[in-house]
Amino acid sequence: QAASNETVTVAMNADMRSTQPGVNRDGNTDGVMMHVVEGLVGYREDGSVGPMLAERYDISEDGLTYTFHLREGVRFHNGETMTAEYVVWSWDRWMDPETEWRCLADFDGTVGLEVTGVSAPDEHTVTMTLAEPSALLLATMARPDCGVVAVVHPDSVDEEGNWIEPIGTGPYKFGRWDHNRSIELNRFHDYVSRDEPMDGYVGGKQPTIETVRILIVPDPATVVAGLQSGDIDAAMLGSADSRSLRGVPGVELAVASNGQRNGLLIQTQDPLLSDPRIRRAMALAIDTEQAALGSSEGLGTPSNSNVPVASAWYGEMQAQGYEYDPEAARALLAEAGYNGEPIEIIANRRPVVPSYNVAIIAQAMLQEVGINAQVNTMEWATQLDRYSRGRYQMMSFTYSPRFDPALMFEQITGDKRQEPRKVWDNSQAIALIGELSRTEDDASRQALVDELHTMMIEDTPLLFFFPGVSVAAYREHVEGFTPWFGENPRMWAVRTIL
Amino acid sequence: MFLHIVRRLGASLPTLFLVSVLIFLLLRLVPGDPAQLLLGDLATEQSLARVRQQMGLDLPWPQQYLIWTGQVLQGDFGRSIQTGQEILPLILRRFGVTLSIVAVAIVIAALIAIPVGMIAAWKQNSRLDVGLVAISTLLLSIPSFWMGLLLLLFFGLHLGWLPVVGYVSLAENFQRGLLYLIMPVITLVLVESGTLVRMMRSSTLEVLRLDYISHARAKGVGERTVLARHAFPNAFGPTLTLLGIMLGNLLSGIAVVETVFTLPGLGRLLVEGIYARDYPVVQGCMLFIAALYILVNIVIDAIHPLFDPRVKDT
Amino acid sequence: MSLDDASPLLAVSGLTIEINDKLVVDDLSFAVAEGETIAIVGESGSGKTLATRSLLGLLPSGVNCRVGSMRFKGNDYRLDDLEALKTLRGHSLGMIFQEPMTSLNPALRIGQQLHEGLKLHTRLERAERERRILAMLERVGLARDRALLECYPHEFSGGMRQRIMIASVMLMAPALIVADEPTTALDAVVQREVMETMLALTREAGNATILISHDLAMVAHYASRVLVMCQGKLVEQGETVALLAAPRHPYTRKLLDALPRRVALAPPAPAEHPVLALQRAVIEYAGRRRWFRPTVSKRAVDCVSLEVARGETVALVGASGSGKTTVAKAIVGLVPLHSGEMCFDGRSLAGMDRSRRRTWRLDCQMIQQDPFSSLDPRMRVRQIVDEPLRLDAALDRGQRLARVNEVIDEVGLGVEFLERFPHQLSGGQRQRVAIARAIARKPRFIVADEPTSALDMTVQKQILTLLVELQRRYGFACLLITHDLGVVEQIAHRVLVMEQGRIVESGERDQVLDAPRHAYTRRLLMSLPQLAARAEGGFVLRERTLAGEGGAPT
Amino acid sequence: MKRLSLPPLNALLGGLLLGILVAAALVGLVWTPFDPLRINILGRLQAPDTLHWLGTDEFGRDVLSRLMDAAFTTLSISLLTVLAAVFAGVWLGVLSGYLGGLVDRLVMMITNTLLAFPGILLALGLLSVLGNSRYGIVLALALAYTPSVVRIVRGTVRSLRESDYVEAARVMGHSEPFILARHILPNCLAPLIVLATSMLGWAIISESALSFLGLGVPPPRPTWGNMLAASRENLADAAWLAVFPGLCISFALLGVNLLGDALRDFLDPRMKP
Ligand SMILES: Nc1ncnc2c1ncn2[C@@H]1O[C@H](COP(=O)(O)OP(=O)(O)OP(=O)(O)O)[C@@H](O)[C@H]1O
Ligand SMILES: Nc1ncnc2c1ncn2[C@@H]1O[C@H](COP(=O)(O)OP(=O)(O)OP(=O)(O)O)[C@@H](O)[C@H]1O
Ligand SMILES: [Mg+2]
Ligand SMILES: [Mg+2]
Repeated sequence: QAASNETVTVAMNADMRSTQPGVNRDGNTDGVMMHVVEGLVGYREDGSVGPMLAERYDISEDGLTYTFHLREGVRFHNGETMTAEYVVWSWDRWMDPETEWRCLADFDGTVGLEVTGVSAPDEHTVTMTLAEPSALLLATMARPDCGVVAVVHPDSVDEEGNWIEPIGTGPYKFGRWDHNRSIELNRFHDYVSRDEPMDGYVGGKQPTIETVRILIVPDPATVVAGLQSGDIDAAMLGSADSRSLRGVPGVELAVASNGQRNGLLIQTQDPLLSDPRIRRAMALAIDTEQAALGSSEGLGTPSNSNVPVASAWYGEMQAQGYEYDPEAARALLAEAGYNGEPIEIIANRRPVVPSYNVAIIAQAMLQEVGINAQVNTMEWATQLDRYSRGRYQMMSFTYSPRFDPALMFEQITGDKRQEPRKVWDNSQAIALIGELSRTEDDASRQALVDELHTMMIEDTPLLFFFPGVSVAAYREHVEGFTPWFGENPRMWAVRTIL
Repeated sequence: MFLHIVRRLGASLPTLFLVSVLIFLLLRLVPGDPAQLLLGDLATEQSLARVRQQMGLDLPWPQQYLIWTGQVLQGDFGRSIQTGQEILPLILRRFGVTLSIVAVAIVIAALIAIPVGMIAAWKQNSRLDVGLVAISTLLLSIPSFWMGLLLLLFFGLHLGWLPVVGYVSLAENFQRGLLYLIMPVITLVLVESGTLVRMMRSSTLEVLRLDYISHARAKGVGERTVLARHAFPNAFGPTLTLLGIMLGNLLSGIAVVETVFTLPGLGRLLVEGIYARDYPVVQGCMLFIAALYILVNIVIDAIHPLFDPRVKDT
Repeated sequence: MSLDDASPLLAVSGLTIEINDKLVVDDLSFAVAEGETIAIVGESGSGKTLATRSLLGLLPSGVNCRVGSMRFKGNDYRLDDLEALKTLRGHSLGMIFQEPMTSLNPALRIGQQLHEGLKLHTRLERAERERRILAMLERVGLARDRALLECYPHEFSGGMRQRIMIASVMLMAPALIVADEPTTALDAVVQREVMETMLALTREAGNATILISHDLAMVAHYASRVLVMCQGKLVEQGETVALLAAPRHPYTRKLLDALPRRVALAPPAPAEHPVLALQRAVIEYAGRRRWFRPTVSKRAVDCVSLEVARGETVALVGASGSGKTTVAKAIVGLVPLHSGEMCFDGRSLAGMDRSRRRTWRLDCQMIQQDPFSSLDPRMRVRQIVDEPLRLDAALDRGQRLARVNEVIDEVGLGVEFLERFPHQLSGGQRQRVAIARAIARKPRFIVADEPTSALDMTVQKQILTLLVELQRRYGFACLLITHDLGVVEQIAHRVLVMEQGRIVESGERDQVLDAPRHAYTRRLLMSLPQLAARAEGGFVLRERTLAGEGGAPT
Repeated sequence: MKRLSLPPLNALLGGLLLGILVAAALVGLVWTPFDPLRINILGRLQAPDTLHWLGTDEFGRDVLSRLMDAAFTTLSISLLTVLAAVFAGVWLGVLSGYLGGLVDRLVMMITNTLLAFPGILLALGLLSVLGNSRYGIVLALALAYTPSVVRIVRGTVRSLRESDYVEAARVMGHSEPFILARHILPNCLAPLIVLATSMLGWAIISESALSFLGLGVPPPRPTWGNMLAASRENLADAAWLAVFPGLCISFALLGVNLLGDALRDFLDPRMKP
């Protein structure tokens, strides 16, 4: 902290996996990479898609051709100018099966969406053609876990095509990576910002901090200690950990809901839980507000919706959820002939999610109406294994953020015989999601989202209580370190004052 | 002696082989799929299959084992599933962190504990002795992670003297590096010296009863010399063995201390590897640790005769 | 030299040591003149060690309350003034300890240990010190070899270690040497040699010596004056010859009574077959097995034949390692015969069927050497004695109990001992329990492997008497293993002498003891000090004269 | 030098400490001030007061009740671990020490392998296989401790096998199994008891350490270790959550250590009258 804007130390709970966006990645990797690379489009604050490297885009009448008009004067970190040629090169690299891009299947028709061709008619224009119209092209391209289909310079790879290091167009250049200890990002002095104000991953970006040092600190208690002692300048925390920082001099907190959804999954094929009355009884037995506040240090926003509250798709309809009614719950249970059979709720104690808290509080409330719920904590790997095999009765689970409602519902819905990990097996819903992903008109989409919500509440294949909470904790000399829908920090907005 | 060590190492190969089989089986039996963990909650069947194939996880177990051991024999421990890093350098780097803490701690603990234990034995049943035994029993009864937490609270947070997060290696910046080592080292020193003092005390007591001590005294040898020259080498034998066991355990088992102080050591690497089902990392770590353990014991056995010439004959 | 010398070298007065309010040394006063050798005798636990150790301030930790003073070379010292006593250690007062196995530091080369004393008490150059050390090593009967100095104590035998001990003390030329049972742990022949060496050296240097022992006959040989201690008190002292001739105190008399004496034994009744016969027995121990190398086995017993008849005691004597115990183990079936034959009642064991063989096993019992390790520390005496009876199916619980009571009485212990644990018994009492266990089933044959060598003289005598008495009552045949000819004199009918696995001499007891033919037998005999009873009461030292005197100590 | 009589004091103190904890554990089986699992969202993180003597945790659960409940879990796990290790270790040790030969070599090879796996790692690995249930932990820790038992029993058996009183029993004509049961095993007891007490201490630490790493007894069932681990999130403003479980662990260890010392002195032949 020798001078303003010199260095900021941000804590991150685990190391990133690689420097290749969208290939070997996890949430942390995405968070770091979003500083280094950019795509044609990206997500806004509310989960809608906005242009980034594209100045604007047009969609043909038949919905099969997308034309992107690139911004001019944008430079790569190595000083070269970004042109359509590089966009096409990057696309080809990602679509090469050798690259093992995570989102290959999302674009090659395996899942539905199929891009048949990408070309550069001139230096500043890129066109993409689809096999069939889809509303998901832009939403998928904007996904951080796809690396926002990053536009990178070919020097990012060696002659054999092996990845070296990202040379992108982002506000920060990739600096030094000291595995498992720290990552350094250096300000890209030649960054050309958009004119709009900052909005999510898009909009204007004004990097000011010379060096961003990302410190890997797995243990939240240590992060808290580090913030107190000043060893750490800023960190995104879970709600539980932020509690001990309240009122600590020199440390400030900011809270926002993010795109995660916390809730209890129910195995609808379990002999006991296949009875919708029992599932319904559970929903009625749980006081959503208490569950949300109690398991998030009072920071969460109660909501039974699969669409997070901060999303542009969250409307009046989504605010309709379950009524807390223990009496009705008891009556339903009696009707269903429930007889105290134990029901296991699997949870894990990863510090980054409130899985355990949700399970414990739900357990207490379920027991209140006579449901013999038993929490069983497991290590995350084991729980994930159970999740993907569908081997559980109930499970306290947190879904990672999706920005588009079709993707949000796709996360939970599907045919259990084919994909045991899917929770909501309802052919009608599956059809609706298909329609949602083909529809482009916002109003019709909203109607579909509302319908899906109502169906989900009715069916009760799972119980959402609240979207994830991001708490940004930072030393008081740090400015602009704000939490948002996407959980990761955005250091291009941060400056320090001394 | 060198030849002896080599021969002992050769003799421990079957043990290492068994260890490797055990590690391998243990890991495969654990529920949890590395590919699944890598891809998270949105993995699809295709992507999973691709990752598995890439990692060679789709092959039958015996084949996987043979490939792994084959590579290990050529000095290639493979790459981490999670981060793609090469494992041997990774292990060595992490081990460096652990070693620097453990080695410093053990040396300090031994330097404190040996004289203290001997003095306690020499003054057996005196107030000093009772006090020292009480303190060391107390230290022995505080688990290292609890001790670490308390130190962290007091020196890191309350007094703010020492950094609570991060790690700087000694090679990078010696002075800053030292700061990060202080608390973990103190923790280990405190916890381990309790055991060592008691061990040294009891073996010194054993020795002080013997005739050659009386003989030395009868010759007119001063008490200090009696302790240092006559009692020490004989009393140190059992303590040395204990030190060996301790060293072996510490080099692999300070995951808890590393967790408390967020040190990127070998223990954490292993624990994180287990959480992430990073098979190659876990296998590599465990094999490395087992080999290390065997090696430490062999070396301790090899230097034992320096203190007790009788051992050589057995 | 005598007591009325104007100023003795050392005069101790009022030495009292108390442990937990119990007086273990009670107001002890004595004097030693310049160049004199005196002996302190007394049974185990009488306080000999503590009394002499306190002179150097070397009491064990926890033992410290004492009153008393001493005058040494004209200076006065209080015995509780540790610092002052420390200044005497080494160059004025030297001490040789009992146990050669633990008196040298196992971690230091003997050269270092020999140098240490000289370095402390002289200002000699290293070369000069080494010269003296080598000379001294030669004097105590070791080679004048610099290489010796590089060795560690464990590379020497017990006798050699004791010589090194002596050398290290003598090097400092102390005015007074205390030798606390310096040879008890060694075998008879070596004992004699070490003793001779030590006393020759002290005499040469004009040192005074205090010799501690429980063996009156042994010390009488060397000391001019004898002090007798009993339960911490000095009960009698005087010139050796006079004291032996006319012991006044009853305890002294008891000590003298315990001396081995040859008694006439009733010859065993003639029988058709010996109870046990061993014919050309060969016993081998397998050597360490090594891969790809032939296994070398060690022949411990080589073609030994012997017979023991009913009511007869046959003594098997020999040096340490000559194979005596091995023979015993073979007889009781603990090690197999490699070749040769063992017959029981004239019938070969090899030809017997299982049940008869078992009968033999049950009829053959053993008494072991060390009463401290031969009893299971976790069992009460009653259980121990009951053990062998459990195998007798004919006996029920009540009968067994009756037999236990009977036997315990026969070995001279009361029924009140039945509920005790071994550690609550003295050595002699333990050995009685072991004997009770051996005879409980009225065996026909007993092997006694050095049954008394761990016991002190008075107790030894009692045990041997008991054995003779029991043999008279039960008529068992007995093979007695020992290296102590004193024991042989007291109870054996016949003697077999073993050396390196072979029997080198055998015959009737008197014949072997009085006219030994083999050199080893002679050496054994020579090393046995003897006191002869005088017709008018008391004892006198007797030099053993043997026909054809031969081997001298090496 | 003044003589202080130490042995009775340490036995007394150790007995007292362990006694209190064991009593708390037993009482906790039938009665605790509050339900240890019952959450009370409104009463979270209350500092110790007259109602909740040791305060409440992040779910408003009563810390004292949880500690009492945990006492039984922790102590029973440690005890079961030691019993299991001793049981397995004695069998293997006796077989290998008494039979020698191939059996011995096999057993020693396995124990050496297990020993080369440092204890807590072995437990860590096994736990992931067995699942971190209570019995998984017992089994894993027991497996980690068995080698030390095997070693000590084997050593004792080998030395006793040749001892005078065992030979005496052989000469009497007793069968080998009889000798084993009556003479050899009882005499392994002293070193075993001493080892078992220190193992009890290790087991308490290991259980806590495993819980600390998130691999121990799965919450919500409390153990001292997982309570301590959970306390870290609120370390700065709810220190009692860390202090009391830590104290319990330390007291238990202190008790075990003191009692172990007293036992060692008592079993030492030199200390016998
Ligand atoms: N360290 C000690 N602590 C307590 N009592 C002791 C200690 N050493 C000796 N004693 C007791 O003091 C008494 C005298 O012992 P001491 O060793 O002087 O006997 P001793 O005549 O040398 O016997 P021995 O012939 O067996 O060597 C004995 O009753 C013994 O039990
Ligand atoms: N178990 C064994 N294995 C190998 N060699 C042995 C064994 N027991 C004894 N020996 C050897 O056999 C020889 C005879 O031993 P034994 O014990 O019979 O002698 P001993 O005459 O009883 O001696 P001591 O008087 O010392 O008791 C010795 O050289 C000894 O080293
Ligand atoms: Mg003595
Ligand atoms: Mg023998």
